[in-house]
Amino acid sequence: MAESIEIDYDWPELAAAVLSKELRDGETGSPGGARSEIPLAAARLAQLTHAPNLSIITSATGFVSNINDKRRAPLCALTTDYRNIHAGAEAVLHFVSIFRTDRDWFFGGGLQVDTYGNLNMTAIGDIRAPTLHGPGAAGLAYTAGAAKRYYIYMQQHTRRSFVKRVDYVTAHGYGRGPGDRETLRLRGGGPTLVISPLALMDFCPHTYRLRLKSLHPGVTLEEVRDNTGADMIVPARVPLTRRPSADELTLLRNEIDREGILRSSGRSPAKRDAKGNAHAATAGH
Amino acid sequence: MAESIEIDYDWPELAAAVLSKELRDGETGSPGGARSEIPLAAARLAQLTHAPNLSIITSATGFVSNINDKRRAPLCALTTDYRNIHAGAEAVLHFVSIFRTDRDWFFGGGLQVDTYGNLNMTAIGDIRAPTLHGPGAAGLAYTAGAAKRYYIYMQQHTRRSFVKRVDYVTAHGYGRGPGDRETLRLRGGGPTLVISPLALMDFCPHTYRLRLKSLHPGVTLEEVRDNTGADMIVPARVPLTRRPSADELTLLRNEIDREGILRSSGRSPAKRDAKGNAHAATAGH
Amino acid sequence: MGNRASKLRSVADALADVRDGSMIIIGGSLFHNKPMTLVRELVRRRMRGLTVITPCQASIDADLLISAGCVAEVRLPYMGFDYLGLSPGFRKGTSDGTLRAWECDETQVLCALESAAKDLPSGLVKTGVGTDLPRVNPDLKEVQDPITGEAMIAVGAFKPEFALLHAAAGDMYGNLRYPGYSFADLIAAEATRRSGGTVIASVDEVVPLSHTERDPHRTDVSQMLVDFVVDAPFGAHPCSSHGNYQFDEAGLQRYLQAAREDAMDDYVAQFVDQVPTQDAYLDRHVKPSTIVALRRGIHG
Amino acid sequence: MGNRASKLRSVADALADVRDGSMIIIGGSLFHNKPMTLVRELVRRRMRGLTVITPCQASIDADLLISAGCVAEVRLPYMGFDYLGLSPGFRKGTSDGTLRAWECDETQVLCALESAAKDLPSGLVKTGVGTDLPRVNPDLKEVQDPITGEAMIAVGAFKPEFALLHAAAGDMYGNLRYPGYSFADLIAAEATRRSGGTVIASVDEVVPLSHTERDPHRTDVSQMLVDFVVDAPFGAHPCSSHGNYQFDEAGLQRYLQAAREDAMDDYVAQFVDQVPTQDAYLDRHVKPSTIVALRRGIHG
Repeated sequence: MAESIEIDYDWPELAAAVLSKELRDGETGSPGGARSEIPLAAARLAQLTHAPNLSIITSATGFVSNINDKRRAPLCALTTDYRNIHAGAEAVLHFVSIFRTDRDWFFGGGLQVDTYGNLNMTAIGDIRAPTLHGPGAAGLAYTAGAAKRYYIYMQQHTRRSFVKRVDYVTAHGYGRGPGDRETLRLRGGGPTLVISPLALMDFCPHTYRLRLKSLHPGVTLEEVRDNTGADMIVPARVPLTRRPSADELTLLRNEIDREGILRSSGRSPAKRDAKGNAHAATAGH
Repeated sequence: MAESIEIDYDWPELAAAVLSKELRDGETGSPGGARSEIPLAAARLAQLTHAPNLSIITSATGFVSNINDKRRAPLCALTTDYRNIHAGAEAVLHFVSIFRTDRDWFFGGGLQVDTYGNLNMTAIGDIRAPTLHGPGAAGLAYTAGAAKRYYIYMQQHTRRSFVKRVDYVTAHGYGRGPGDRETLRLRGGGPTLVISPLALMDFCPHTYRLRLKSLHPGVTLEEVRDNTGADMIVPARVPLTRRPSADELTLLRNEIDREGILRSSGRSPAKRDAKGNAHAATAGH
Repeated sequence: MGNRASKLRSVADALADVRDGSMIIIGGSLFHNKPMTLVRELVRRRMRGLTVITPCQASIDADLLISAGCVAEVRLPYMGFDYLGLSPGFRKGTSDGTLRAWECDETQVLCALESAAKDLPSGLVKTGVGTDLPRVNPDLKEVQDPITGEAMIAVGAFKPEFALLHAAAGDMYGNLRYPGYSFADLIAAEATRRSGGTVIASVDEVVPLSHTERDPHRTDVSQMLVDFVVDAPFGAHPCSSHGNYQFDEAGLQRYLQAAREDAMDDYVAQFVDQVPTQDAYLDRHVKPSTIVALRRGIHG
Repeated sequence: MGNRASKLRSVADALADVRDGSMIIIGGSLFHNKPMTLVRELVRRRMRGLTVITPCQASIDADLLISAGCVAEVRLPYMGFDYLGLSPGFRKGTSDGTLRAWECDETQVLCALESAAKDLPSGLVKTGVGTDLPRVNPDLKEVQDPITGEAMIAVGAFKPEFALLHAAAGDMYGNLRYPGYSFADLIAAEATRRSGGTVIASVDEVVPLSHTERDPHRTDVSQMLVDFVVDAPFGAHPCSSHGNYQFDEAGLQRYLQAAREDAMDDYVAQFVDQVPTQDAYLDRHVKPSTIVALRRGIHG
């Protein structure tokens, strides 16, 4: 179940194009997570196309940026790389101010995501002697509660990463279903989409359960089913995920990601298997 | 009881010299209050003499300064005057950071001070329809609780300003006596000295009551008694307040206050009566 | 590819949504960075029943609004004219009962704004324990610290509907820069925006985006917090634009003089109604030599 | 007239008071602004039982201390090497039970530091409500908001005894400047100083006071918060001094490689014990062409 997929673009490019369309003009958000180059490329692509008034706060630093009408900037594998956050910067927020402004959206991932979009960044197994201690919450617990909406992107799509119930709730998605966020008076609306190397998923508006939305080109329904441990709703008809358009790929490759970071798993080996095994670590916000 | 005093210096100069000696090298503090030029001159005098490592945070702004080895700066009537706070500035604190650092000392005043060093900046009479609504707490309630120690300087010394019990406790001094600060777990040690146009006072270490410490040259004990409504302890022998030395006056007049602000009640008429009637308003920190 | 949208607005358009009874927060402190062009517009419109918050010190900004009958309640830690005297409108309003004063220390206002900026219902302060503040202001609730049990005061978040600020410079997208001190303008903007409110900044000068880009560390308030920018040269007069020009003591004295002479209607007529634009205000009330002197004063 | 006292100290003198079991906070984030010269000194002294706090992300800083056996407990929201992999010492210590992890989100650490900086016993956050964080960390206390009653989490103040920071530039009195981002170094310093602790900053360059005076707005940490300044050129290596030089990926990989090969004793011998000074460290482990490349990398 680990055959490699050969396509004319890499899934990070597909992910960047798909996620870009989710971001609306005038919004403010934070690209974050383990491969922050994906959401950062998505946000910059949005700024250069339909959302010129989008504000980016690069995660974990207070640099507020907009790349329109600025000199070209590199896309870096590390969120907090100086070159990454300096690009298009118009303000530098005091650290405490980072948590004093609304986020319309953010992006995050984790070791595990479950049926109700809860994320685990903390540990696999018993917390007192975990099989694997993850990197920790970072700011994920905060932003999952505070941002108006958020997008989950998972680097691997396996039964170990898409589970019925996370071993440990680092970030509350929809908890155990409808009403949980409201009861706890969490601020934001919860996760909107999940994207993996195999598929795009959303959440059923009635049950709040994970729901298959589209299959990435070249991926079969069986492959997704076999690799998903979560109780995912699979509709009768599942379309294909929209491929990046020629214009999007041109902007991504000529303007946003000239170094080809999106096509090379950051600085790691260039190709990965269907489960996206390339990165070991995941940053939380 | 309002005869004017003729001396070869004005009481603000005397106050600046006396208070200067209270400030120790390496400390951090805020000159504040209604005539902030007095404590600011005191702090700058300290920096130029025995306390070259004293840090000044000019009240209500985050400019941290030390005038040693800097170009000469004016002394301004208004605490927050740009020229005042820019002088010797080495850092500008974010507003929230102003309240996130220790103060070894600060200076404040009020409409009323009472037997136990409580200050009223809020109102005379019933708060619901006050005879006089003062300017308000400013930051006095905070600093009186937080600073390690503080100095009260009163612009007027009358039975209306030195009272048995303030009409309204804006800033808690020693409350109703020993143990009050400890019970409430207030942070700092409370008021150390009170200076007025007539005298210098401290607090009895056992009863925490106001205690006459020295009479300013030219002031009689009767004059102080007649003008004090508080239950002030008067020791058998009351010395004279130390006059500013020639060196201190030289530094004050040639280096710190070349404009003569201390000798002119700010920008108001140059002479005032024994009760210090010159300024109407009092700022709190 | 779209173009970024300018946030430049006329003073009337920028303030169009302010309603009688709105809760507004005014930036600056004392005689500094007061958005007087914006304040005069509220007077011109004869707003009623406003709640006015200032995180630092208030002077002519809130007092003019009070004197013109616009204000029902103030929440401010200091109200006065420092060495120039007490605040005439405030004194009158508090004495005759037409004005509610929400008694507070500046750290309590700060706590209320920080709570709003963090999207939290309240915050805790030590300030006020042992004072009469909680006795006269029931919104300052005496509580115990949840971990140690010690006496504390809980302050509920403020939710300002409008923040009115004045900066020396801003670009058309709303990045604001203050050459002197920005006082609590940032937290005022953060609290207002996170409460769903609108942030309106007047600026002495609209500068190109390249000025902002040159040193983003010196942007005091980011465009993401600012809704509208109003081009208002010397828009803080008679207050200072801190580090840009000094306050005009004579201008402040004219106001205090009018109050003493019970001539506030005349003052409003001359300084507000008869000068509908900032240009008209400047031409009538500020001589070029005054402008020169106020700018020169910065240096010393 | 006295002279101002220099705060410049050798690394050994600056850290002389750190004891086994001390609570220390390390500034910077991930691969940036990590005071590695100071960290190596703690390893050199074979400190034991430290509690290590990082307000942002930890990587080689905390992991080296853990691997060298210096740490009993960590309080940090993220521990890892981002795209380079997981944190080897941390993984090992948490699996075999030799290391306590105080599970948290960065806003909870921030709350604990803000409370300390405000001299308050605790603060409230919404973060963690509905998660397993309070279940596994009893210091995160589930409470109700004192005004609205809604579910909140109270976090007690941290009282760090030492803060270890790295800045690109500082004057001899301790005014620190960061050309890039200063992350949470300011709140770390504020919390430490207000708790009675000691703030120690290494700097790539000691600059004259005139640099500080030229633009006081760009001083990120004021001298009043800093106790000691250590002159440590490239003192963050193999991490970046943000905006001054880039992190050295190969240098980080050497550490991870040593961990993979179970050769941490060798690593400590070569990178710590055998290079007792920063000069010796640089001469042995950083080539001039690497320095050039890391500095050039900033612009590109």
